[in-house]
Amino acid sequence: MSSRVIKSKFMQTILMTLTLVGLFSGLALAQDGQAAANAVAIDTIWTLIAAFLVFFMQAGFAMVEAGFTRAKNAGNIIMKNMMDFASGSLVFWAVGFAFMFGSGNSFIGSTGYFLQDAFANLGLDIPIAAFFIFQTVFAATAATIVSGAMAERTNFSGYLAYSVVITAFIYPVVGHWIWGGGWLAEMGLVDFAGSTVVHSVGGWAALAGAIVLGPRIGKYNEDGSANALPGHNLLMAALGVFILWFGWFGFNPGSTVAGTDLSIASIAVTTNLAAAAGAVMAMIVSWIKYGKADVSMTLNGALAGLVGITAGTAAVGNLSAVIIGGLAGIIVIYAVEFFDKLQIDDPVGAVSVHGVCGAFGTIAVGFFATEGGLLFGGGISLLITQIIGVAAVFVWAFGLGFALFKVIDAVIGLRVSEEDEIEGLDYSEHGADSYPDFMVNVKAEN
Amino acid sequence: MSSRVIKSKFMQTILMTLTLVGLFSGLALAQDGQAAANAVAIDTIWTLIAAFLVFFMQAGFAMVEAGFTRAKNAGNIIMKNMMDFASGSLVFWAVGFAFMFGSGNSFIGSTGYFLQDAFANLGLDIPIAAFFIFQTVFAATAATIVSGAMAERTNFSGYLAYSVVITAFIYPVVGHWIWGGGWLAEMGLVDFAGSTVVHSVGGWAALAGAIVLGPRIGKYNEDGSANALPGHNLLMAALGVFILWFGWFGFNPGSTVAGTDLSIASIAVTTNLAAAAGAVMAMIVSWIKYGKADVSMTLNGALAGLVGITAGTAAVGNLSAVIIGGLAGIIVIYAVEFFDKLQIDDPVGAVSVHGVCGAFGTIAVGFFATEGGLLFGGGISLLITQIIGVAAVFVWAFGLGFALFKVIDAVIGLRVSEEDEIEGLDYSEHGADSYPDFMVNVKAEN
Amino acid sequence: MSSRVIKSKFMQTILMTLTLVGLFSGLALAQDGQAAANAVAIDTIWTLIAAFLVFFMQAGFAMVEAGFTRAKNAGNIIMKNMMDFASGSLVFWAVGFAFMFGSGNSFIGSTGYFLQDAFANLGLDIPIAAFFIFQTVFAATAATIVSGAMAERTNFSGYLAYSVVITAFIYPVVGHWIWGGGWLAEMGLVDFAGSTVVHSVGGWAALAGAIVLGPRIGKYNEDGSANALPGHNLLMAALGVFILWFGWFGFNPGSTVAGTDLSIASIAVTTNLAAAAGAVMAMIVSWIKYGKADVSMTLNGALAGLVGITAGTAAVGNLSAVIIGGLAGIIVIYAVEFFDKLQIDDPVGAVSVHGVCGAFGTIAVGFFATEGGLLFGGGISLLITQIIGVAAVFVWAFGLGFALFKVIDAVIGLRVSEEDEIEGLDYSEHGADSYPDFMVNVKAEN
Amino acid sequence: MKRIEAIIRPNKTDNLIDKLEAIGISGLNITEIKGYGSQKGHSETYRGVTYRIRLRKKIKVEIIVEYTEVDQIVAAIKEAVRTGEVGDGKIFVSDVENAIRIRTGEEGTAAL
Amino acid sequence: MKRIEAIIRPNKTDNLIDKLEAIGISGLNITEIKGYGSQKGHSETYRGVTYRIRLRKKIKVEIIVEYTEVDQIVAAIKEAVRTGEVGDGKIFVSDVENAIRIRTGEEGTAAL
Amino acid sequence: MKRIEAIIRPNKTDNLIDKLEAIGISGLNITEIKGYGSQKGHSETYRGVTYRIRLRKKIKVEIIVEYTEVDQIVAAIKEAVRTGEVGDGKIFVSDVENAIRIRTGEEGTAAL
Ligand SMILES: Nc1ncnc2c1ncn2[C@@H]1O[C@H](COP(=O)(O)OP(=O)(O)O)[C@@H](O)[C@H]1O
Ligand SMILES: Nc1ncnc2c1ncn2[C@@H]1O[C@H](COP(=O)(O)OP(=O)(O)O)[C@@H](O)[C@H]1O
Ligand SMILES: Nc1ncnc2c1ncn2[C@@H]1O[C@H](COP(=O)(O)OP(=O)(O)O)[C@@H](O)[C@H]1O
Repeated sequence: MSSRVIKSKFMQTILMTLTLVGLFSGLALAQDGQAAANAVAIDTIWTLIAAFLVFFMQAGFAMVEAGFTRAKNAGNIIMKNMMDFASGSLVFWAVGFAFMFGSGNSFIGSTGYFLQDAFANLGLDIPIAAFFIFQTVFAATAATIVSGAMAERTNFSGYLAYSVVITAFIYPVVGHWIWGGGWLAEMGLVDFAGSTVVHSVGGWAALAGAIVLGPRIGKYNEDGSANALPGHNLLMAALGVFILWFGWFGFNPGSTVAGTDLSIASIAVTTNLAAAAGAVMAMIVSWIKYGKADVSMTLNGALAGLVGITAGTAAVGNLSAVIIGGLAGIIVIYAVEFFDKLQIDDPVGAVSVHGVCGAFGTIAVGFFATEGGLLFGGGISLLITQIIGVAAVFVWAFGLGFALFKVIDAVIGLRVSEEDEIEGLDYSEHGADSYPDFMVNVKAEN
Repeated sequence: MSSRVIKSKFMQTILMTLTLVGLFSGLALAQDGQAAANAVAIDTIWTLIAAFLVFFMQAGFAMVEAGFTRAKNAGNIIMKNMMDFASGSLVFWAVGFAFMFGSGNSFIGSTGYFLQDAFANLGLDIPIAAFFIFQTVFAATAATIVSGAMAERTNFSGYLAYSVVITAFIYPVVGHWIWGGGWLAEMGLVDFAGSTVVHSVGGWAALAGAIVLGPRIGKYNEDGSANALPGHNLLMAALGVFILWFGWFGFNPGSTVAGTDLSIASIAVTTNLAAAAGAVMAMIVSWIKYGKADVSMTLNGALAGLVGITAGTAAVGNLSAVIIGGLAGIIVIYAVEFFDKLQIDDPVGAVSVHGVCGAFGTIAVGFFATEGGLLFGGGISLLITQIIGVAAVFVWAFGLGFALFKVIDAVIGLRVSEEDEIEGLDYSEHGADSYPDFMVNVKAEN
Repeated sequence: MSSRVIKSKFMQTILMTLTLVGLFSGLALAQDGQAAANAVAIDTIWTLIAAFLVFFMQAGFAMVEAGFTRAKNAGNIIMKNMMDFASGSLVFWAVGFAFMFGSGNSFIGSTGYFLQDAFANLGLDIPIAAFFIFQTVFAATAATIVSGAMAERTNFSGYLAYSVVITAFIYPVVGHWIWGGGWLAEMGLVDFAGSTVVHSVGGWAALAGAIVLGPRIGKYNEDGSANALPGHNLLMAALGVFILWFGWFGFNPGSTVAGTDLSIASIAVTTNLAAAAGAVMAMIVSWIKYGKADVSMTLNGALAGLVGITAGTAAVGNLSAVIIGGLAGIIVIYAVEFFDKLQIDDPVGAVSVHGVCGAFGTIAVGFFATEGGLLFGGGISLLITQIIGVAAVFVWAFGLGFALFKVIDAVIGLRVSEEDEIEGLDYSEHGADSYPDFMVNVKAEN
Repeated sequence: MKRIEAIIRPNKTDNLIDKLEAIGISGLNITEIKGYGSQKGHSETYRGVTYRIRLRKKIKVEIIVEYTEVDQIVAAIKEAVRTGEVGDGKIFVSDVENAIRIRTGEEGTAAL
Repeated sequence: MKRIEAIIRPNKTDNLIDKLEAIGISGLNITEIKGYGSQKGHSETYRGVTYRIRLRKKIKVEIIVEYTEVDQIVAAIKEAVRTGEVGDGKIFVSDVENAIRIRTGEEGTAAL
Repeated sequence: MKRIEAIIRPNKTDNLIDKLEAIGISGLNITEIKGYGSQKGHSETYRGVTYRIRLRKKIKVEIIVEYTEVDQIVAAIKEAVRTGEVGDGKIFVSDVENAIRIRTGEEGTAAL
């Protein structure tokens, strides 16, 4: 056989092989295409369903806040919760999302107003719309947290003004720092689902609001002691907590924005364990402190556990989750008492639950993270980063919130008149009565 | 080298190539099989989860309706909402689904009673059961809308009779026209998730019901002016609206019946923006008109935005969604006042929200659709089709509803006695008291 | 041409072919990898979402139980429902899951405490965490069922003690028997989603609790006749039923723990049809028996249908589902009356709904299963297995429950004092008032 | 001064206030009560147990007036709330010694 | 005519109505009130703040009767509601001048 | 014995009870009522319909006392609840014939 023939045969074979490989690869790519497309679809539906669950948390917040306040203000609370979500959805679409996730510098993003951008910088596989709706409901959560601390005495117009600014600017900027590639992200801060980004921002703004507003009439006595102004419907408050817990399964596991990331399962577990531990510990501590297992504190304890685990939900183990949640459930009780001692009147405990436990949870990551946590041999650097993040966000959210509320107070007026407060905001702000058929105690017993 | 050898080699190579390609294709198909099966699974779980969310809207409707009416009828409202879903599920399984999606003519389907058919005509990849449960909860939505407009005065047996007929026949026929390949589908009507199919059908039947029934005792004065009969629990009404909004994320994005269709994300966004705009505009307009931001109107505004966007949710852009939702939020207020002026008593605003805004939303597609919409250079033909669809459905649903209610009135009696109405339907129809522990105002103040 | 050349060519071709096949297979496997990973992701998100829905049933149980009892105990009911889930989540993590699914004998599992095990014995593709969270919410369901039957008179500490034991031991053991590869699983018992494992276990423990506790003050007269102690909020009870129905779409279809198993669709359909039939039949029977369509019985009827179908939801056809659900809706009414005649006071009907209808549903599988059911020619063996399972679980759950409650009664005290019961558990156990703003009837009319 | 107490059907409250407003009554009080009388209660059913409600919801309207006005007011009440069916209610008249307007300290008739 | 007002424990209401029904009372009214007396209130806790409730829920039963019946009714009340513990309540008796049955216009004893 | 009834603004209830506690009142009753008077009601809007609420929520405080204590108590009430604005309310004084303490059977002043 001549070498030419051999060569020829060889060439032929090579050629054919290459052809086949090419053919194969082409098909394989097509194939790959379907599987890859499926993966994107899985991530998309996961993100959307999580977003829907987080949306539903709005109902939870509304019920908790209404349940923990008096009947004469229930309609106002509905309106605040409905409108901070509604107006928030619009302004976050207009500018907030661009500030948070647009390209920009390490302080703020500046492209993609009205979603007029592909947001290639995010490197997402899922449609930007899916990511956007998920972020919208997160933004609205931060806003609505504030509502609770300012309940029963805030001028409705003033509240609306505030709520637009937090969703348009205060929250997105922090979001950019931590989730949008900003300076805290660069430092390596771990805040997986937003103990700090969402909850502390809301909580510290709430603190500013409660301070600027001052306490409700009748909340504190001249000797500095506090009076109880019991919430009008513990059953609705409990329903709200169940709804929030339910929604948190979108909040935390959904923050992967990927259903193909199987850590969603362990995230769901740490979320649930922390909430459970928070409720149990709050019940135990309240039982010891007050002699009886306190309903409203236990409810707050579950929320505290949830807020506490939110930063580290993907970074800590199950036992750590139990510890973090349990500590949060204890902390929230002392925090509520602490603010009461300072005569900062927060009717639903929003500052304690979201601000304090959000900060605690973020710092706890520095201790408990299986990778980088102090207790797991990761050294102190993560912890320091976490503390810096918590501090920076406190300064930003509290500072800006304080300034904002002062401005609103000066321009629109932040607080209703004493007469309106006594009559109830349902009538004064909305000309309504939320329970016209029921006899409502005209004076809570005491 | 002889040509024979070459030929042989060539043949060999070709053969082998073919073999390999065949082999490859076979494997590829197997491959394709898993990926394709995954795609079907993704579509199935998406459709099911959406169906579950839409199911949950039943709770939303029940809470809105109960919240917007008086305490003495709350148990009756529960029963109506529970039973129209329960009996509706059974009759839609028995005949409704066959009328709607069975093979047939352009007016009605006629195969597949009791789901005894493969429904190959639908060309579905997902199991027919998934599609069926999704359609069941849609059908029940149409039925339950009517309940609100007829609240507080309808004979329970009469309501049951009506509710069976709408789910078995009135709704499925319209469904067949638009979604089942009927004459409006052939004309190219765009009603993605059912502004017309579901909401308008419910709304116009509700209008017929409210007219045949007449207003509640005490609703209108002799001079034609209206009295307020305030709903007994605004907090529950608000909870209902949040639940409905939540469920709408199944209603609209779920209507792709495919999770692999990534437009689900942008549908979720338009849905949310329209609802937000509806709530905001209703609040603003009510504030201007009545001097205070009205709670119940704002709640209705959110629903109006949702109903309005339902037809065009997949066909319009975000800005258009905001405009459609905002306009719906305005329209609903004027519609409520309009029907009050006509002394058509609709306690929860079902006709305004679902009938009027459903029609508006469907027509709006003719203007705003990015493909085919008048404002986007698509000419007038889509608009005309939309208007024809709206008109045809009005004639059908209102006409048939009116006739049906008249027949029920003659045969069973549609309205309870004056004495029973004053006493409340909870007692007269169910021998019950929904709130036995609470003091209920025996006469709303006025 | 020499044979060598031919051989060589042949060899070459074979070699190349093999190479290509190998290459192809490698790529194909990679391919397969993505598709397989997608399948796992689909199963994981399905399982998680189902778990979230089942979690939300906790809210449903709380609302049903609170709604069906008196206002003075609402806070206590919240606490019980919140704490049995919270403490249950912790103990099920610690030991319950290991008892249920760990390797062990046919009576109990004994590996994997604190989830410290791979649970390879389960042969799961999805992360163990996903399976675990799904099982956690199931376990909590069994525990919370008991709460209803013991409402309005149980010492809170005693309840907590019981609730830990059922979630740690009583339930997991039954779970091991039927779902964990235990002796009933080996016998071929069909209990797809837990009519027996979850509902009957809860129901029979509830029966034991109600017996040991004795009836509420004022429930039975000296002549043995029963008094009504009407629930304080039928609207909340109805909301609870809607939430439970919603959650059941996670409970039953989720029990495939696989979204790629397309039977999830038909499971959703049988679940819904059975619930619908249960509600319809309970309404009809109550109408006939009491002269009016009874609200609370109809609500119970829907739940009865759901409990009834849970065992056979994947094994029976649609018509069978309607029949099973309808029968359960009838049975529940007679069961409620039966226990009242025995003076076993079950305020919410938990024993009738979960115990009786759970047993009924399990046995019904023996008749209606399309494979193996008596009515479909499958002979009597499945039926016998089902009956054995029901009986064994009754003996275990009722027996152990009874013993446990007796011990708790002796050690901690199971029942509050008469004075506390009259005053209400909200005050005596928690120092709280759930509705301080509302006038609450100090004595229900009679 | 006299106290006039009218126990009436709840759905007649509006009518009565309209009427009293028309004849220039300066003040009155409304209390929600439950009444037992010849008008029998009704039966309700809850979870299979039927029970009799023997009390009916009623409204008590209380007016303190100069004794000279009693007849006119009693007549007005009768006119406004009478249906002729059992359960229309009663009017009770009794004595009041003094009335004081807290705002001004006025006493007696001037305080009404 | 006399007005008998009994302030009683809520959970004794049924007993009392049974008893009064048994001795043939033709009518009465029930009002929910809150009472302050030697029976002290209790303490509740809400979000870490403990507060004293000094009022107790009570029921006021009011019966207008012929003066001849007062003693029998007072005795019946005492029998029906007495527990011997602080907080059993009081009975007040005062004068009523006239009673009118709205339905028929009957006055005085005939109206009861 | 005398019956003192004070119709007051709800948010003054606490003040009043504090005051009465301070001067050693042994018992009283509180009832929630709705009052019509010179203090006008207000308007609410519901679903586009504006309606006037002409009744205001008020609290009625009722105390049965020895006639010698009336002046002191009336003065205390005035002090505790007066704002000087329309709607402060009224005090009515009337006669009570007898009081009985159910627990002990004591009658008259001893029963208070
Ligand atoms: N003796 C009474 N003392 C006080 N209230 C009474 C008395 N008798 C009747 N009432 C009140 O009057 C209401 C109507 O009385 P009822 O006998 O039912 O009808 P009518 O007034 O038409 O004879 C009762 O529900 C009760 O509130
Ligand atoms: N002086 C009073 N005037 C009006 N009501 C009174 C008076 N004293 C007591 N009461 C009412 O009687 C109820 C019982 O009185 P209390 O002193 O607690 O017990 P007892 O009647 O056993 O002495 C109080 O809660 C209050 O409603
Ligand atoms: N004639 C009356 N009879 C009974 N109650 C009255 C009478 N007039 C006023 N009241 C009660 O007193 C309350 C206050 O009276 P109003 O005229 O508004 O103010 P003021 O007491 O300052 O003059 C009223 O709301 C009503 O409850």
